[in-house]
Amino acid sequence: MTENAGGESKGNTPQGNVENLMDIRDIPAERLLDEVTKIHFDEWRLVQICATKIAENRYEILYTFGKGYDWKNLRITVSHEDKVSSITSIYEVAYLYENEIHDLFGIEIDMMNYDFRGKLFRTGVPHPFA
Amino acid sequence: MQIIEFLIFFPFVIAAILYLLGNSERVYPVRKFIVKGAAFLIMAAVIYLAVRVLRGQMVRTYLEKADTANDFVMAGELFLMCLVTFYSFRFRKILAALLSWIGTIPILWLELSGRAAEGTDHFKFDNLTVLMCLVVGIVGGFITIYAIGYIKDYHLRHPKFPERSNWFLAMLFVFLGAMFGLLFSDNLGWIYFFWEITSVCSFLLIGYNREKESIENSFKALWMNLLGGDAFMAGILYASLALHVGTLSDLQQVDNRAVPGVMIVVSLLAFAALTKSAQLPFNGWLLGAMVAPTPTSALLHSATMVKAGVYLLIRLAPLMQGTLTGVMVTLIGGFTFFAASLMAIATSDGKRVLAHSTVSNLGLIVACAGVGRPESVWAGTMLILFHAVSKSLMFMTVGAVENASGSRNIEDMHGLIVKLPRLAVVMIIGICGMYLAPFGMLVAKWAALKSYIDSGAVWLVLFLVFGTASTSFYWGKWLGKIFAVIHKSQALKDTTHNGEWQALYPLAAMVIAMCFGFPLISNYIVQPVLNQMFHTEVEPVIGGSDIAVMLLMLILVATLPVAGGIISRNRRGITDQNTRSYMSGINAGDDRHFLNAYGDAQPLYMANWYMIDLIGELKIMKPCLAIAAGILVIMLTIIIGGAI
Amino acid sequence: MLQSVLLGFIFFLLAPVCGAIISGADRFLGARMQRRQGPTIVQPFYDLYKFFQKKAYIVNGLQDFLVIGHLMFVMLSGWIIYAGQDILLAVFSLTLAEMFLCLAAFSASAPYSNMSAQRELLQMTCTEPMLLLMAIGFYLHAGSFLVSDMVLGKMPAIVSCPGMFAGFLIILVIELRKSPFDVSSSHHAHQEMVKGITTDISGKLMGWVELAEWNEIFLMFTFVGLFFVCSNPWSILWAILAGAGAMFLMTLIDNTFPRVKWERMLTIVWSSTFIFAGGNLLVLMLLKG
Amino acid sequence: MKMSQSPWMLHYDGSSCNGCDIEVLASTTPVYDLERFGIINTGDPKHADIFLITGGINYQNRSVVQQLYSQMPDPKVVVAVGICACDGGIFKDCYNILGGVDKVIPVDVYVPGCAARPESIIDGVVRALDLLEIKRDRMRRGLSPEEQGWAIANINEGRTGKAVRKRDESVSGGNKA
Amino acid sequence: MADNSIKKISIVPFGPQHPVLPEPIHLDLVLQDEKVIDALPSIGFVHRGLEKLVEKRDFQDFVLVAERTCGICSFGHGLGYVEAVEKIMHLETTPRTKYLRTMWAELGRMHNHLMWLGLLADAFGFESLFMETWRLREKVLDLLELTTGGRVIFSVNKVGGLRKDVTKGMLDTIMAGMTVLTKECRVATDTFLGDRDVQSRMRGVGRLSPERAEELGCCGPFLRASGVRRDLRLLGYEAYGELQFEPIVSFDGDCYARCEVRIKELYQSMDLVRQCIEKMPDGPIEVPVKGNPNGEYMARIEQPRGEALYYVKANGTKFLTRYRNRTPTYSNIPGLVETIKGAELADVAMMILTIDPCISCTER
Amino acid sequence: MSTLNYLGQSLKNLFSRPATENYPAKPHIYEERYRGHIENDISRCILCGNCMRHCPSSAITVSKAEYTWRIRPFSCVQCNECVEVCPVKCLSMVNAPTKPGTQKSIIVNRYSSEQIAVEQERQKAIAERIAKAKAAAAAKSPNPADTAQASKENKSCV
Ligand code: NFV
Ligand code: SF4
Ligand code: SF4
Ligand code: SF4
Repeated sequence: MTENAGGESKGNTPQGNVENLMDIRDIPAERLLDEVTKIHFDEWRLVQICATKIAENRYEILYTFGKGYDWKNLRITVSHEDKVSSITSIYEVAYLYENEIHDLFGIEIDMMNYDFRGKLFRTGVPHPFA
Repeated sequence: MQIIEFLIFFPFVIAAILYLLGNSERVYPVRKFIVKGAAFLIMAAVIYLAVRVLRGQMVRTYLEKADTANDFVMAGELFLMCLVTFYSFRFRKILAALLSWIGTIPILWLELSGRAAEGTDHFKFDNLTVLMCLVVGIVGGFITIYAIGYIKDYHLRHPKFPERSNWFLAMLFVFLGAMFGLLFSDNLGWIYFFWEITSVCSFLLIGYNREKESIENSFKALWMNLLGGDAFMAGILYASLALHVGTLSDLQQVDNRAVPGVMIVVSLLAFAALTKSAQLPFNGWLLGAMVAPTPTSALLHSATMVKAGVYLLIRLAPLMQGTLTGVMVTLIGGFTFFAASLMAIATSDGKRVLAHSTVSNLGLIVACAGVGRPESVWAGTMLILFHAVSKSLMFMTVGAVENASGSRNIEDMHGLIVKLPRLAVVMIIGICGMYLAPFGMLVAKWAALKSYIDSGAVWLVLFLVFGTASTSFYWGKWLGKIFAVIHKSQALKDTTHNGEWQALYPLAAMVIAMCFGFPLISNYIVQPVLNQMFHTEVEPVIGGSDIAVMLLMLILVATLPVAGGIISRNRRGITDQNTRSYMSGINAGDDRHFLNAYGDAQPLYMANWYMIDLIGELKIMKPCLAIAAGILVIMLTIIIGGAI
Repeated sequence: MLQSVLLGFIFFLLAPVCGAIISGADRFLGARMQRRQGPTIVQPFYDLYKFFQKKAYIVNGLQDFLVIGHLMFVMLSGWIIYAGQDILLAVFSLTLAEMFLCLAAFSASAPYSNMSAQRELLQMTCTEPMLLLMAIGFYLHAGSFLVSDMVLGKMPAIVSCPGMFAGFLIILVIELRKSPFDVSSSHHAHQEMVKGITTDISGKLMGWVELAEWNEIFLMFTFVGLFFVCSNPWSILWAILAGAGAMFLMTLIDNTFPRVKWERMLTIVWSSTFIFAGGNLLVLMLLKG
Repeated sequence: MKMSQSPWMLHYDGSSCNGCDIEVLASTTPVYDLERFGIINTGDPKHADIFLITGGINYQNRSVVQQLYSQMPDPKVVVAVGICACDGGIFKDCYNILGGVDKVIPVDVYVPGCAARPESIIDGVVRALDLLEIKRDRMRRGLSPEEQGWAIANINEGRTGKAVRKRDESVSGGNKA
Repeated sequence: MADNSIKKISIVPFGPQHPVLPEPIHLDLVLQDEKVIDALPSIGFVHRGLEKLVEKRDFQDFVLVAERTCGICSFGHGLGYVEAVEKIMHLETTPRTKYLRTMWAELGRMHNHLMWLGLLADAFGFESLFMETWRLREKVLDLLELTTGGRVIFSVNKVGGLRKDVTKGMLDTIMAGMTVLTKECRVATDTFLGDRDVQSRMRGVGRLSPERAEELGCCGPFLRASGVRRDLRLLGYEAYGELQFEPIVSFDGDCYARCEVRIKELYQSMDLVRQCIEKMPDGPIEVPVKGNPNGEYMARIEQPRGEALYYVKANGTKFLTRYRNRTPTYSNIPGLVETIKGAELADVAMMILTIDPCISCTER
Repeated sequence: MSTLNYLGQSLKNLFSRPATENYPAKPHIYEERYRGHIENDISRCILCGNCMRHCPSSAITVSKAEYTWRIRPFSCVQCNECVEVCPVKCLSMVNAPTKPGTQKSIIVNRYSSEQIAVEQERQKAIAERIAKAKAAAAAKSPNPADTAQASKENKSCV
């Protein structure tokens, strides 16, 4: 996992020269489920999911996994047009994070086990982070 | 006394007519007319009888020689046996047939061999008879009236059942006739005959739907009742052969200290009575009987038939006082009272709750009879009266609610006071009559408690106090369901027939009237019963100041609606504004919805407590049956063994 | 007769005052046990006054009527006791009163009112056997259910009914809505039932409930006192002392126990009723022969 | 006797950071002991006279606050505890914060502080007691709520989920503008 | 026709306004009698959206916002944010700063745990115990106020160091305070752990197995009570690497175990505070900060309720791109929902409390 | 395991003095470091607006034109940030909290008339200097950037 391609991550960020202090692996969005399944198979737990807006209609989603005190991250980059597949079938507790991402960023997430249909936070402004 | 013959035969005649009329649409008006007319005639007759007897304060025996009638009775018994045999073979339930043979053949043998002890008169009536007649005649009359409308709706709602309403109504009348026969007979053999008619009647009525479940349950009822009948038969045999006693009144004359064998008879008869009034190991049949259409439940299983058992026990009460039989009966009664009321808590089907409650209340009466002291008999008699009226009212209201709203589940009666206000009020009266303070049952309970203490029965007292507590729980939550006012809910269409109202209103009025009139009832009806039974002037059971206090309570309750009306009129005085109920601050616009986790309006649903895991039927029924059966077997062994 | 009727009216005078003082003292002592300064002892009067100053927001038209019924029957049972009438009827009347309150809660058809009404019913189920047994104990002691016979007896009832007294103290905790048995509604702020059966009762209406509660409190301490009075006039002093002691005990218990769950409450109360009161009953009946 | 000798309080946590919240709770505990003033911390709006709100109003809790307010019987006072409750505080620029409590219900006393000290809360409550008395008098004189200067939040009818959302959005537009 | 036609399920709202909930959280409870057969949480009553404020406040000032995420673990929030930024900027703070931060963090844990104990006592209806623990908590708050100038919001952290130093006298006062507290807490904590009636409420209630707890992503005392030994303080951030302590675990996984863990942590914190004071080095309390951060980092610290993550993504300007805070309660909520199912209504409040929920943290 | 664990404590509490501070009757003494409210020694304030820019809850408004420094105490979260950024340290955090009020008050600190006079004087002088410099610069080379530079320098050295 340390074979983190720094170049890859640079490519995604608009600033270009972000220094990466964490163990992050960028993967294409389609491979997400495969990778997560693999990680789950190795008995890592899900620590968090977090989205960041990096440019207009460009978002990166960071999946953090932990095992003991070790952590590792996966990152995918998506836009509003993409449908991100939910990992709740693998990690059932992901539903809170995914609902949150949907509510705050307006990113469509497919097939969550608990879908709050955008009513988790019920914000006044729809998708404030978008 | 032609009136007695009238009361016994007239219902049979009406039954025959009703049956022959068939049940095409055309005959409905005629049938309605006949049933109503017959019911009112019966009521008039019992009232007439009651007035005459009460004014005369007399005990009359009657009909010394009745050979033709005896033959008739024998033929009847044979017929019943054949009927039972037929049905048992048809539905492959041989147990019932066996029990029937065991019960009938010895009796026939006894009669034919001429060994039957000759009693004096075959008929006898005293104040207790009259009191029971009033119950059977008046409550039964109203129930038949109610039944006409009910059964029509019933078939509308359940088109899958074959319509046999003519047969249904006919059976009700057959039953009434049998009941009168049972009450008036003094001859044990005759009592047995009528006893068996009621058993078979109830069997037929329970199986009315001819569904799998109802057939099962009807046979359950049949075999339990026949088992009781067999015990009855054994009692008659022993009485005739060993004691040469053939009538109930002769049996009562026997000194139980001098002739210990009499206790065997009493115990056997008591056993029969326990089955008939569905005491604990035998409560199953009454619960199963709830599949029958409501009038059946009301008539057979609350107001009258089950009362036959306690009636017999009350007759035997003086004999049981202070004996082991008495102990057995009180134990079973007390335990039933407690256990059945627990099970009622864990039940939500309205009729089933009523069934449990019936069993439980009968337990109380049985215990009263078992104690056998004047106060306890007083209490038992009062309980029979109040229970019959209130409970049949309850049954009929539940039936009407079921017809109007499609469910008799208590949970669905949420907000009944808004949905079906008239029925709700009647139901409230019925429930209050069943257990709340100033109403009749409580008065009787007061006396029962007193007599239990005086008799020194610690267990009984404990059963009573704990049972009373659980009783208030299940009635209380039912009452609560009715009272729940749901914001903006609409009244349902009240489909209750006029005929049904004609039964409901008078009965409701009777509950109230009896509450106010209980001192009078006590003085003029019940007190004489005691005097006759114990052959002394029994002191008034309930004292003057107590009556005053009870009446005061009643008056308070009665003035409450008035006070409430005044308050509501001057609403500004007390209350100012309607607001929403408290739902943690997320009512969604009204009192019926809240915003749920998904942010949608979620209908609120409030269910009652049932404590299924603690006291559900599945949980405690079996242990209770085992305990009760254990008590019965052990006590019977001791009693019979001891006497022999 | 007239005399006893008039005697009964003493209750109407005493109950509100004493009931309020008792609950005020309880609040004061309770606060001190929590190391707080706490309100003054007359605080309940302020509360009641406050309630009557407020508007009442009702959720339906049945509530006020049911609440008034509650008050009336609590007062009636007090009257019955003080008029020297039948104690069993007083207990029945109290049950009826409680039922009215439950119905008031049920009628709101709101989640917390409803749930606590169920719990209240359960509490009634818990207390009723003991109340009845207490009446029975008095009956066995005095030979009659009449309170007047009892207070004129030679010996105070505590002599023959110590078990009843112990059992009664346990249900007293329930009746006064004290921890550990305050499952249906509590005087403490934080309870899963919000404010229990009174959740949907507000303003003036709540004032009536409060008044009824004082009556009830006083009635309960009257029961405590009844165990101690006899024909000796000094026994009244003992009764008052016993009442004060019981009150202190209740406050102390309130502050030393967590709330129990209903199942445990039911088992504790029923079994203690069964053991204390039932045992006492057995002994009394054996003694009587 | 004054009705302000027995003010019962209802505490609701709006969008606070908990700081003021626990301070409100702390003021009922031994060191500060609000019960000295006859105050009971009740959880039931229907028994409450003083509505203590901590934290600002956001789009989800605003109907809750309004509803609780409308369920409190008159006379009643509202005390906004903490800067957040006064005007949104440090969060007032957040997208989901409408502002202080006075955006949705009339506030009678503002208690400043981040977090508001228990002493300040006591001051604020004592201040509110006088207002309670005044309001009672006004109510007695039969002034309508409008004349008394209170806007009764009329939120009782017709607000199922969707309706709430719609109305909130329209209001939010107005507020932000 | 045995009772199968029964409808015995109530659906009731629990919260947002509810006396046992100090904070608004909402649960749809599906009850049978009083047994919870299903529960669905909803959050958002406290959602403010403060993460987005990073785009408007400069990264130095934002620590003031970050610590106002929550008034209970406010110190930790400040600390976490500051750590992340410092890491991105390659700042190494002074030793004294580290020790002071550690001390305050532990004091914060103490006040949190005492507060929690009180609320727990209240949830099972033991009011006097609530009063007692909160009385003790006031003493911790006094120490915090003395040193930082705030009772719940401390505002002492800043990127690169601290805003305030602590005098020798203050340290002595804290030391003395610890002694008093260690003594005075005994009665209360003994009641929690030893009283039979209290135990009857907590033992066996809300069991969670270690495997399940891991699976549900639980953390902090909630997790440790299920027997998983994970305490992020072992990572040795700030001064923790130099202090002696052993994470506290308990194995039953029920409410009692959670209570036990927290009580032991309370005493552990007292000990850690003492150690900090004893080892407190002298020296400056801040290092100069130059330029703006650029990079991303996810700091993680052990908050009173468990592991908290602070993800900061900076872009070289004084406004950050993204600040995200995943709080322990957030990841404990699935565990809570799991334990509530099958509990009794009377336990729900207690169960909610045993995860020590902090909704302001959760919803930010 | 034991019962009645807390009995002793309850009784002990009953007979010991309550822990309650009798607050309004007995005034509270605030810790020295306690962050109560902000006060401005307006005579030293130079109305630079630094505090306004850094205030996280926008409680301060500084208006050079009106010679006022306003604070809304009901918006101030007492974070002490303004005190730290003030270049002349004229702000101070006072350890008594603001009293609750029925209105959200605003405290306005305005220059005294002498101060205003002095300030106006200085402004005028500066303006003159700038005008002069501008004229000079315009005479030399018309470079707007320089002018801006100059004016900025002027400002900061005031
Ligand atoms: N501990 C803690 Fe927090 C954080 N981070 C969490 O849920 O309290 Ni408000
Ligand atoms: S005012 Fe401060 S302490 Fe109070 S809730 Fe708001 S941010 Fe928290
Ligand atoms: S920072 Fe200081 S000098 Fe500048 S305006 Fe603010 S108070 Fe005045
Ligand atoms: S203390 Fe903080 S909030 Fe208050 S004025 Fe200063 S910078 Fe603004």
